Amino acid sequence: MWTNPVNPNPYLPTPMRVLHAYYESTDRSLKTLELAFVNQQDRVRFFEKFNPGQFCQLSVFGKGESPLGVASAAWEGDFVRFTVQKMGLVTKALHQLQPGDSLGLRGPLGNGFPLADWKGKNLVIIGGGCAFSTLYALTKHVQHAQNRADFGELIVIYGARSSGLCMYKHDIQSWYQRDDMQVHQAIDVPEEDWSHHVGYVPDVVKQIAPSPVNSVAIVCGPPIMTKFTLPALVGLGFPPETIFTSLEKRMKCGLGKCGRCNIGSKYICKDGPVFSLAELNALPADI
Amino acid sequence: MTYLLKKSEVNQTLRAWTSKAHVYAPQKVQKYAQFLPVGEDFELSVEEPHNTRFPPKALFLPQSETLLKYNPQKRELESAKTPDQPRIIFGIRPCDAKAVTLLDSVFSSEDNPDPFWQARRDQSVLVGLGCDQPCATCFCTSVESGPFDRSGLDAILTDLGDTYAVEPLTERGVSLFENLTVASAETTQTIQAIQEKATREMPIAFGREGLKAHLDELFENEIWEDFAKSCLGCGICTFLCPTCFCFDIVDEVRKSTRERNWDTCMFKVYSIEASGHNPRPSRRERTRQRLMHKYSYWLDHTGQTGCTGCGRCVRYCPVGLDIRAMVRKSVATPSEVPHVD
Amino acid sequence: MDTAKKIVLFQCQWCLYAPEDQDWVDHHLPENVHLTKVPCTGRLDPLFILNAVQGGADGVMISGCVPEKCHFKEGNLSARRQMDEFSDFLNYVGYDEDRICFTWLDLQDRGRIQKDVAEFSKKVEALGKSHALNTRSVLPQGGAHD
Amino acid sequence: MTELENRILAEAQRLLSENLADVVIAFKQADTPLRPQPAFFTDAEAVNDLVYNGLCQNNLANYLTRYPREKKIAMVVRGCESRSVNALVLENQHPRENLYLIGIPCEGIVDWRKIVEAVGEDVLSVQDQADIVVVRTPKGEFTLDRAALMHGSCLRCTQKNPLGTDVTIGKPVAEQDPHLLRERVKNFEALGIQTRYEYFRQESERCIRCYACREACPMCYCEECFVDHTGPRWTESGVTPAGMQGWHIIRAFHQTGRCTSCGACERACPMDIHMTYLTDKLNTDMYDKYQFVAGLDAKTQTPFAAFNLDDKNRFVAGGTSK
Repeated sequence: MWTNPVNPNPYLPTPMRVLHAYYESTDRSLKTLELAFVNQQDRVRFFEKFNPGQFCQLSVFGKGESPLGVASAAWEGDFVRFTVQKMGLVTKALHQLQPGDSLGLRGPLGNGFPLADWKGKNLVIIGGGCAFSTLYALTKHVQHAQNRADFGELIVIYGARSSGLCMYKHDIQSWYQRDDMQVHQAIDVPEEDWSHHVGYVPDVVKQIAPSPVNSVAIVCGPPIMTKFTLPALVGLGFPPETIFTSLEKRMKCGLGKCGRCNIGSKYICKDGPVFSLAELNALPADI
Repeated sequence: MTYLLKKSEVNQTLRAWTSKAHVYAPQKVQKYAQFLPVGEDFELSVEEPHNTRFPPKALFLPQSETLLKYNPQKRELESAKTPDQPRIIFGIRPCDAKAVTLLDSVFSSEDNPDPFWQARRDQSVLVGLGCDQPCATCFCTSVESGPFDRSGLDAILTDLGDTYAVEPLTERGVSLFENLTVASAETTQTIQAIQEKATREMPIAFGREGLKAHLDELFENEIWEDFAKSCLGCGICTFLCPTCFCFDIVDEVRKSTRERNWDTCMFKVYSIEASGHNPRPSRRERTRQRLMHKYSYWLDHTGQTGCTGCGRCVRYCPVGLDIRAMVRKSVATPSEVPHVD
Repeated sequence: MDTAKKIVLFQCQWCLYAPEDQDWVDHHLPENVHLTKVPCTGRLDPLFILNAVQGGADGVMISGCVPEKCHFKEGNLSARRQMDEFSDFLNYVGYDEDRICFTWLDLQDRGRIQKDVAEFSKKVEALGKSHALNTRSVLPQGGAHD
Repeated sequence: MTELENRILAEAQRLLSENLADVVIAFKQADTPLRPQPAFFTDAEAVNDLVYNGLCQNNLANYLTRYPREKKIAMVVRGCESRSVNALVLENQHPRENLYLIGIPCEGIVDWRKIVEAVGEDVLSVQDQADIVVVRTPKGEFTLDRAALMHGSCLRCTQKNPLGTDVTIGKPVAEQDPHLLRERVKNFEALGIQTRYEYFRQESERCIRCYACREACPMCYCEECFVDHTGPRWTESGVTPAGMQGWHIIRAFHQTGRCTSCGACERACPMDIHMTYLTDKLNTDMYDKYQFVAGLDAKTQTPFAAFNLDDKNRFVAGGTSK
């Protein structure tokens, strides 16, 4: 009378194991988890579909699921990286995970960045706070020798509240040595020994004034940063079709069924999370 | 081919079906009707002129349902099982059947079909009961449907007094009724007249032309504030709605299961994010979401209105908010399109 | 032991003065008695009791400090009003109030908790298995309303 | 418009035009004749569709907590609503000086479900007259006995006349025997424990967890309800026996010493669940144990906000209750 589902149950997470877990920020609010697949066929399936900008539902059984953007590029290895900010029930439980611990993953979900459309363009990557994680994945993807030639100039602007909250410090430090990209880091208030920008991201963007010619800008950050950066880019001459951002909303299923992340004609989980400003402008202001 | 089913033989027919399928039919619970399994001892309740109070969408999307279980032996999660027993749903009203077809666009979508929904859908035969006496709260003809809408049905019944006329609409429908007496041509005409009369006599609650575009323009309008003022913010309208499908996924620690429960955009906790930010902080946004989803966003997704005019939200709203009046008031409100000089 | 009736003991962590008594409660309770320590009976929420009952407790025992000996001065007094009413209310709903037992322990009550637990166990044993409100269960196959 | 309605309307207009109130909360005739809608008048010119009759089933005090404390609110209150207002003022939900209560002695609320039961779903208009209710339907006109249509809570009402109002419109009505509430509780208690549980089980089983009872209740104004709390999750989230029973038990218990027996919860319930029998028990107990009746004034603390060394004691030495 009762059978196993004929179709795979899309709510069933794939089993994962924690490879590495380390704090990303000095206040221990951000933790990076690198996860490995327990079953090899799951790994193959994941990387077949994976594209930077996508997200996954990480699940700690008994606590629930939390949507998190992937912070690694496929070429980095057979693992998936996430940076988790401690906020609610699930993220608190994720923070307690140690290497070797198991957890569940559903994904990759969402559309990811439209990399094919961006071929040959200059990329202006603008991030703030922990939302930079998906942009880190994008940057890593672009940096790879096989992909680098697909894109023009690469500018990364990354702001955090303080230097202690800057993520991926060592790696980003090494980007300054690269001659194929520009890096601009900013913190909100001055600190000793800080040699980079000081100020809010929208102001830093205006100051750096990246050229809109043959460029796309990708903005991910807290709502307040996004709110002011988008007009700043428009002011610099970026047409709305060339400005992209990744939206966040409360999500449950990640498959466009539970209805929660609905904004107008779109479901953030299924049709997003990456939208161009032109698309956003056509949606109701329900964010 | 139209068949005749004597009302006096309905119970017996339903009981006979139970040997090959799970049969569900409206039965009395306290003072209202609800779809329940037909057993040895049951009392059919289809005499109310309208649909059951509790919507039959629950037969396909139960209010609470287990998605996953933790298997302590294997120390891993397993999928919950899906039913593979044939089901016959008798006496579903056309509005509710149409709603099921609307929900198919969500749960049977090609990308990621929902296995639980799918299994129940595949197994179910829907025998509809047309409404020859629609109530004052019904408005199916205003939303691309009607009292004898055939969408989603395998057969449709028309009340002829002491008999039902049965019009099978699919193979499955035919197989249920083919042993019955065939109706005469005259009866067939009577049925058609009944159906046309019921459809014709239903007043049109609001015009749909240009409605979506108009609502979209009203997004920031004060009218939502006006609707939300008396709204209690409870979940009656959405839980009783046959097309509302939102759900929440919850880990039940003590039972080692992951479950889904119906959820509603009318609740504050529905959209609140971990950061504390709530994109729909007040009843104004939540009321708007409910109405806009049905009358605008559904059209974006499927080209159809996400409302079948079943009237439940109208009948049971504790503060007497009527979605038809809300739509009419929206229509009467001029949209303030910013003028570009 | 599996036929023994389940008892949940909510114990104020300050109510036992003798270390031996606390040690007995912490380590030597009969297997059918489940211990939940609370910082004060004032911390007890009706939900705690209800959770125990819904999870199948055939008896609920609450031990606290006597009036004027509360570690937090008056936590036990506000608990008394609430818990008294809550057990009356559960009784009204259908859970026998005899299955809820309150015990107040004082300085000189060394060695009493063992007796109280034993006595209450006997009483619950006599009352038998509780069915009212013992409702925590996995959803039926196919979910609710199916 | 009835004379009573005219007087309420005049008072509402006066309050708004003289700037004595920012908003007048009353009822208006809205979309269905069976349920007048709570209305919020802010403009003296626009107070025209105001209605007041026995079908006004909501407890208007429910809307009080939606306004900031500075707002001057005028409100039409019946006996139970005036008690709810007192209870809310006691809990610091709105300062009394920013409230203006237009009291109306209440003849009891007509339960629209009973009308539907009597005449069917399709109702064109309802006229609430002194002892009868005249219902017009497509099938014809029905004259119903008003007393038979009254909502259960109103049948047991102990406070028909509003308390502590700023103005009272209409003649005071005779109060009923205050023991009606207790009688019901005692009768239920006499049923025996298994019958009581069976009743509760059947009632709660129909719950669909829409929380209309919560949203309709003026005293349920918590920012976060215990059922919405996720860490830890206090009750089962689904429509399971434990979840539904847990909801009804704790919802009622959180009303101890606060419920004014208005019955708005029951009237809002889409599944006809009886729940006032639960709160009636708590109210009866609060009176028996602490001589407390919620909402009689805005000063006396509720029993659970206080305690006494001499309280009834069931923490017994020797470890057995009673």
